Amino acid sequence: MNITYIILIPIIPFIVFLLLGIFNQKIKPAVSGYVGVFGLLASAMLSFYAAYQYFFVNGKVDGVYQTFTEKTVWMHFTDTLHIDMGILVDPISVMMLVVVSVVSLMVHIYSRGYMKGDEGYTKFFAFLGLFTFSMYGLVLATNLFQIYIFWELVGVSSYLLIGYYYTKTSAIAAAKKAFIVTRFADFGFLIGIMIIGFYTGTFDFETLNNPEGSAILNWAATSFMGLSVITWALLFIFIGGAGKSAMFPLHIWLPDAMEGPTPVSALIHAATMVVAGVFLVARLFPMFYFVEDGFALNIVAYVGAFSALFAAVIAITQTDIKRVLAFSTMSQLGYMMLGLGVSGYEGHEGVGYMASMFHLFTHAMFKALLFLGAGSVIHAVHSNYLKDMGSLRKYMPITNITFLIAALAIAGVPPLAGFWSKDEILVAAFEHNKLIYYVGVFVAGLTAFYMFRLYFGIFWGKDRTYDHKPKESPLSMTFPLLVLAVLSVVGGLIPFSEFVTADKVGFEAHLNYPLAAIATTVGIIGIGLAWIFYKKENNLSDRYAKAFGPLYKWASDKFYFDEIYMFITKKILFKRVSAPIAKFDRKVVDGTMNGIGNKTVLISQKIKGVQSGKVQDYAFVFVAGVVVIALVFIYLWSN
Amino acid sequence: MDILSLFIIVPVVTILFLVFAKSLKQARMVAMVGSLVQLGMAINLVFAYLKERTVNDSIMVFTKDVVWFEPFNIHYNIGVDGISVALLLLTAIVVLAGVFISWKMYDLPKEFFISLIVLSIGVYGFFISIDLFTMFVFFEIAVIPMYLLIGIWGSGPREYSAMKLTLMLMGASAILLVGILGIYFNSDVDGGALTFNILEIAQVNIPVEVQKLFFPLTFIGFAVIGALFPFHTWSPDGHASAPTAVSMLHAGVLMKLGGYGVFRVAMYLLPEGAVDWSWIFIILSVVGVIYGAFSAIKQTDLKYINAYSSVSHLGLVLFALLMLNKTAWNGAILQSLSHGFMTALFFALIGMIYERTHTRDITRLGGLLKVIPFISVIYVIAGLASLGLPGFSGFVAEMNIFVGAFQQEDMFMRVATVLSISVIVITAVYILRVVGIMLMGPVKNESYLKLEKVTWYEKFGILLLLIPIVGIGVAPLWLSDMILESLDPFIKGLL
Amino acid sequence: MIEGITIYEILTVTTILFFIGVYGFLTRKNLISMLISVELILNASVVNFVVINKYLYPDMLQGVFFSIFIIAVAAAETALAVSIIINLYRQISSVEVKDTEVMKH
Amino acid sequence: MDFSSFLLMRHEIILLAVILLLVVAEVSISSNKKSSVVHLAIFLFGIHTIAGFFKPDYGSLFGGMFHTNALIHFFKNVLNIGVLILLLQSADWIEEKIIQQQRGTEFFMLLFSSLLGMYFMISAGDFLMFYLGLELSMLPVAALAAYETTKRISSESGIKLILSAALASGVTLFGVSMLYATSGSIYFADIVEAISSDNLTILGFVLFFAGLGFKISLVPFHLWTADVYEGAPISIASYLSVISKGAAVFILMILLFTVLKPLMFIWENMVYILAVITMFIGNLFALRQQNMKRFLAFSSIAQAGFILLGLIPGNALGTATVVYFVLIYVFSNLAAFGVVQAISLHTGKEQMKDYEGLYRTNPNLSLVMMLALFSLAGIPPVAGFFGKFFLFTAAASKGYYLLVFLAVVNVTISLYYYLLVVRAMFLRQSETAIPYFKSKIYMKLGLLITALGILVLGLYSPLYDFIHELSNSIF
Repeated sequence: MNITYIILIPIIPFIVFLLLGIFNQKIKPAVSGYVGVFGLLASAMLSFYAAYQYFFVNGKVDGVYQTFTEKTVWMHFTDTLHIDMGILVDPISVMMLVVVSVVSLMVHIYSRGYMKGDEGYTKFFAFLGLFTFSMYGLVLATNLFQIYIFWELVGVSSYLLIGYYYTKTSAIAAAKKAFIVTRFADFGFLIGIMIIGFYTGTFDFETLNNPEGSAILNWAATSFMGLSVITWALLFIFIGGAGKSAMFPLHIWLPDAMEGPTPVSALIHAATMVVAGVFLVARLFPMFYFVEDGFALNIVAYVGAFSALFAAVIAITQTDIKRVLAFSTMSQLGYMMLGLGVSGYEGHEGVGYMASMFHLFTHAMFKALLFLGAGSVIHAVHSNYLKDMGSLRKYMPITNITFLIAALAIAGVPPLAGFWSKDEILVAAFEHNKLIYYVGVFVAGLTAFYMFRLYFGIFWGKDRTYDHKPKESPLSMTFPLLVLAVLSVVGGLIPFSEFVTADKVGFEAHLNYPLAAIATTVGIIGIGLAWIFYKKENNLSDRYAKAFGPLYKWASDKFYFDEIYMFITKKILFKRVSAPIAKFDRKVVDGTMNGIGNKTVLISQKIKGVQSGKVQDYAFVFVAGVVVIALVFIYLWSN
Repeated sequence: MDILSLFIIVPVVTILFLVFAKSLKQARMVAMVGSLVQLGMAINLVFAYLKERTVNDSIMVFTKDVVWFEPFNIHYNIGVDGISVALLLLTAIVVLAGVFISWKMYDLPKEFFISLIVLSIGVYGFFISIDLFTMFVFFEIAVIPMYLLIGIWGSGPREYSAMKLTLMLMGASAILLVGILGIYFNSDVDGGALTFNILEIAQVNIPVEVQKLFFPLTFIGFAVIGALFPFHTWSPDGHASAPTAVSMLHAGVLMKLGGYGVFRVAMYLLPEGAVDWSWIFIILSVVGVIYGAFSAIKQTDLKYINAYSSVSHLGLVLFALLMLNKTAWNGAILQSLSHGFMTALFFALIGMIYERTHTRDITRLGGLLKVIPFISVIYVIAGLASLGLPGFSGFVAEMNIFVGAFQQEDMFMRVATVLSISVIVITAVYILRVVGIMLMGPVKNESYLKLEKVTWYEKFGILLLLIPIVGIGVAPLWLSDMILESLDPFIKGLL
Repeated sequence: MIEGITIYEILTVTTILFFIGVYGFLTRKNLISMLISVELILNASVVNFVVINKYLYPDMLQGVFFSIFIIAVAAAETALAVSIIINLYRQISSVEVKDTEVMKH
Repeated sequence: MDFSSFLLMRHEIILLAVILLLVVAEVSISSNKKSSVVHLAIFLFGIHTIAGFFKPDYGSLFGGMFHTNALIHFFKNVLNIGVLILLLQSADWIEEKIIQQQRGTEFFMLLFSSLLGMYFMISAGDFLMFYLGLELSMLPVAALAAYETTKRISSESGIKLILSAALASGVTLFGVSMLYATSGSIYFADIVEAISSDNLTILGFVLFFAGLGFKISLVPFHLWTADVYEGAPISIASYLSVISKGAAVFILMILLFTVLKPLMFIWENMVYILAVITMFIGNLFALRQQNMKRFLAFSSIAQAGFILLGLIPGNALGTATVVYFVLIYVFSNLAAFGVVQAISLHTGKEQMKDYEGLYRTNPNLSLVMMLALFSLAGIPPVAGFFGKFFLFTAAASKGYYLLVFLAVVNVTISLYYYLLVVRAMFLRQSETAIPYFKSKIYMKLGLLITALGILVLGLYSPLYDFIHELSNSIF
């Protein structure tokens, strides 16, 4: 199958970025908006075409989805190791193409309304272009190093976009935090890559992932501290993934990242970039699965499960609607990781993998929808906080409906998208690991609860009056909401297991009714509780908050993780390490160097008395010198 | 006249013209034309080299060998390989940029440009020499003008910094001299004549104990100018006091002499010594890498930040050289180049900011993105480049270094490698700190609201440096391959 | 040749003479007397030359000639020294050593 | 022996003739245009210098008391060039200060006779000739040191010089007498045969060495140097530091390498130790000197220490490097002293802080000074670097890497104080800077020659090759 044209998909947004970036001052906002949107439209169309071509026309050869690559050497390291640049087309990359295209396009359209009148309008679209380019590059990457390269690039575009309001100190701090935390994770990722490169002699996904390939078969060749080095490598790589996907304990940047404009949060911190970690694990799934009997994969599963729970608990207590969504994102990402973690490889065994990808897909849709909805709300009431909202359904019907749909979807209410994907994940968990399954179910309940707490809090709740009447957002913003809403409804009906599976052979997925029933009921219960607590204005919630007391406090303070990190960086690294070093350098190292010089001058001060000016002293030294030398050379040195 | 000697002659001619320059206008005109010609020659040399390489596979091409001091068998012996070609190009670009940046050098312009060009002569000569003696001569020629440049046109405690810098570097070169003499007098152990010719000495197998004796002298002698911990302290003060163009040339080019010399002389001529001593110097360089980065975090003076980041980056160069394999060495050279461009760019920008705001204290600056967008944006880009973002030269270099270092099996090397990789995080911290405090945030000082926009010559200087950074970062293949093939003989000398 | 006196005794004398000269040079307060001490030193070597010539190598007269030249030169030296001292005396009307310590360190 | 063989003494004869002509001039020129004496002297000496370059023939006279060879001849030319430059530089001073006192001619006569003494010293074939040369070269200088009869410090320096010199020559003689005692001859040729390493010989040698060490001002025989330089007229200071030191080094080298070769195992170590001490002491004292003359005095002591490195190998290589260095040193030091001379002549200022901001007022002088200092410090591409580098090479050729290391440490120290002067001239700016002045033609010429010398001598390698040939020819 000819895949060359796919190269255009990343290239177009990049060109957009260059255009808008370089002629930033020259271009009129209106124009730049259109440039951005149409550029992305083109990419999106290509992606859809590519997806159609791959999945339905000629991607499949005798029942197996093929992997097509095109690449060129970018730089040589050693005779065997080199960085390639190229594109790799297989089910998940194509799937990601679609996801990225859809969400990004919607966000572009949405932003034209949301960012209207902002001074950095053009800059904003430029950055969006840069991000989309990097994201495409990431999903199409053919080898570890290429993915690392674009990994860094999405990181930096996220930095730029979080810090978009660069005069706001909080925004600056958030951007810095996001970049440095992920950078720290990438440090692990890089080491992982190094190890893989050194012990397998390649960075290439195809070679690495081949179950019969040497990389996987000889995993036991070298081991370090009881684990195969390859396992170590995978764990390190997972650290990278965990950083991007805000897995515990590297999640702390995600909530703060909400400082960025809401469309950005929707695109980067909900739908696309944050799933990169999941994508990375999926991309290396064969290695994770086969090497050391999936040791690394179990770690992934537990980390995912814990993060899901952890985030869900915190989400209940947050009052900033974007932060609620942020933690919900984290929790859902945990779900995906969990799904991968409990997955097998062959045929129906691989349901976890499939489900996790499926969930990634659906989640992208409804989470983006949620964020955009939240954006439109914020746009209307100029506040992020629940306390400033309530009974908005009267003023902004479309937002209300779409948000409701999204909420239902994420709560896993059939037949909406979330239901299908989440159910599959739970099935996989149930089959592999009961503990994780229970966690998953519980989280499902929590999700439904906090989501509807949010929904009721915004659109129902106390019947308040606004000093300036909030009104429905313009079409440019509501249109994406509608589109995404539709996708959130129908998204679940896609027979995903036909297309995206671990072994690339589709299988027939069918609903496991008991489990589905359980999950659904749990979801309903969550919604019900939320109804009781928040539908009408009442003090139930506060009472319960008091009842839980410290627990509630911890949760609402995110279990003090920010404080811990702050302590480590500010107190330990800056005060205890950096400052002393800087002082040491000036005082000790430099001091020594200066000391040598000063000492020399001092000596010359001390000895100046020898030059006494008395000719007889001179004579004395002269004679003494003669005598000494004579003695030395007569009695010591002469053989 | 052969293509290489021109690199000495053209600057000399430029100086002769400069002597008769009457005013700033004339002086900078002459200097600009001169350095433009040099840049032209450098670019031409690259293509000439690539062409020559296809037909000529000797280690050095365009060689020219004239007997100088016959009794000592000292020759004026020059030639280039891919490495020197790359570094020559770097030099030419930075010099030209430096001339543009010092467009408004009102105080003694003529003398300023003369010293600047004398410095460049030293650097060019150093990069093209094959003869140890010639190399050493050019080395000192390159160092001494710094005294005047910093002392006369500097700021702050310029006399102190200038003196310190000169003495430390000259002291180092003095140690180096002993090393060179040691090599020279052992260059006849195989029965040949005493010689200073690097290529010939490389063929001689110098006794191991001799190598052990002279490697540290040679290494330290060069490494001090490469800001080896703990001999780096001249660089922060020197940079802080130096005028913009000088900081650019110094950090951008002069400090590269260190790595290059270590590689060409210490490593190539005393391989066993290198293997024997590497552990201690690896420790020092890794310490330098981490240490420089950490001290950069706490600085508030822009130039100090940059100086310490140079210590950290060049620590990586030495570290890579000590890893003794092709990939790492390739990384070292690339790092030298990319750091050259980046740090020159940084100093240029710092100079511009200082010129406008009259302070280099980041705590007193703020929100510059609003008032001088162009400079600020470039600063951000330079910052991203220096924290090793893909798409910029820094990434290419660092990845080569890390991958190369990772080829070393044993635990000690692994630990050192991981430690040095960890610098990518710390670098991010101090770079983003500066960006956050200085460029972003609200405008701290009302008077900054009407700062002079960037001028054409400043733009020119900036772009001159930015283009190669991006160029190497986006398409490193031709450059890294050119260097790689030049590395082969050195590797063979090592194994 | 002097009967009953060996070269050692004479050389001992000259050596003593030499060191007396040195001692005088180091201790005298007066420039003139320092000059005199110098003469002692020179004379010590003069005697040395003569004696060595006579006792050890009597067949040639190198030593003797040498000593004559030394005497001549010594005279010139003294003359010059004295003239300089006089010149100093003109300015500071003193020939004390301690007055010649303006330049030091 | 036929008359023509006296032509071996061509240098000496011509110089003597010059001196006599000056005597004639003194009596014949009327007192109101005595200044023409200066031009005459310079002219005559110029002729003498040029005459020196004609191909001479070599051999020995007076049964070996006097001998000459290519190297000695060349070295005499070096001395001539040095003195010529010196004359050019001090011409203005003589005209303005000395001529009025009707003492111009004597100055030249004394100076030339001192030079004559050096000729004899370096062509000496036996200790007698050597001793005469030594004295003849020293005594007139003492007179010249005290030449500024109106200045107290001038007389003081004269006294210090003459007394120390007397003591030194006394010690030397005593040593010589011992050498005579052990070897039975005062002829170098015979001594080489007879010399043995018994204690008396060593003692004699040490005493003798002290005498020369005094002239070269090696530590610990150096203490007179600074005071004498400071007090004496600048021309004389520079004469002492350049010409007489050079000559002494040369003859010391010849004696060590030929006559005293058998004692090499002794003097090798001795030179080693003295070199180290001398370099360190000289540099450490130079660090804090404020008076330019004292400053240069100590710097010249340190330089003497460096020169000793060239004596270590005791072979043609050493000879070549030493002669080459001395030649370069002549130019460098004369340039420095010349600038000091010029400034002190026009302003009477000799302190380092008076030089602050000099570049902005008198750029050319400052540039010459900077060249000179860089050359003394040994910084390429000026000549001094090559001189020093070769000296180090000579030392290293015998494997004395530690010595070389100590030497380069000293190079760094010395660089510090040389840079102090550069700092004063270039980095500093001051209201009280010496105002611009124009020097006379002689001074200009003198400085120009030295500057060119500093720039060219190093890079122009045939010169060194030539010297190398000469040194090989005599071993």
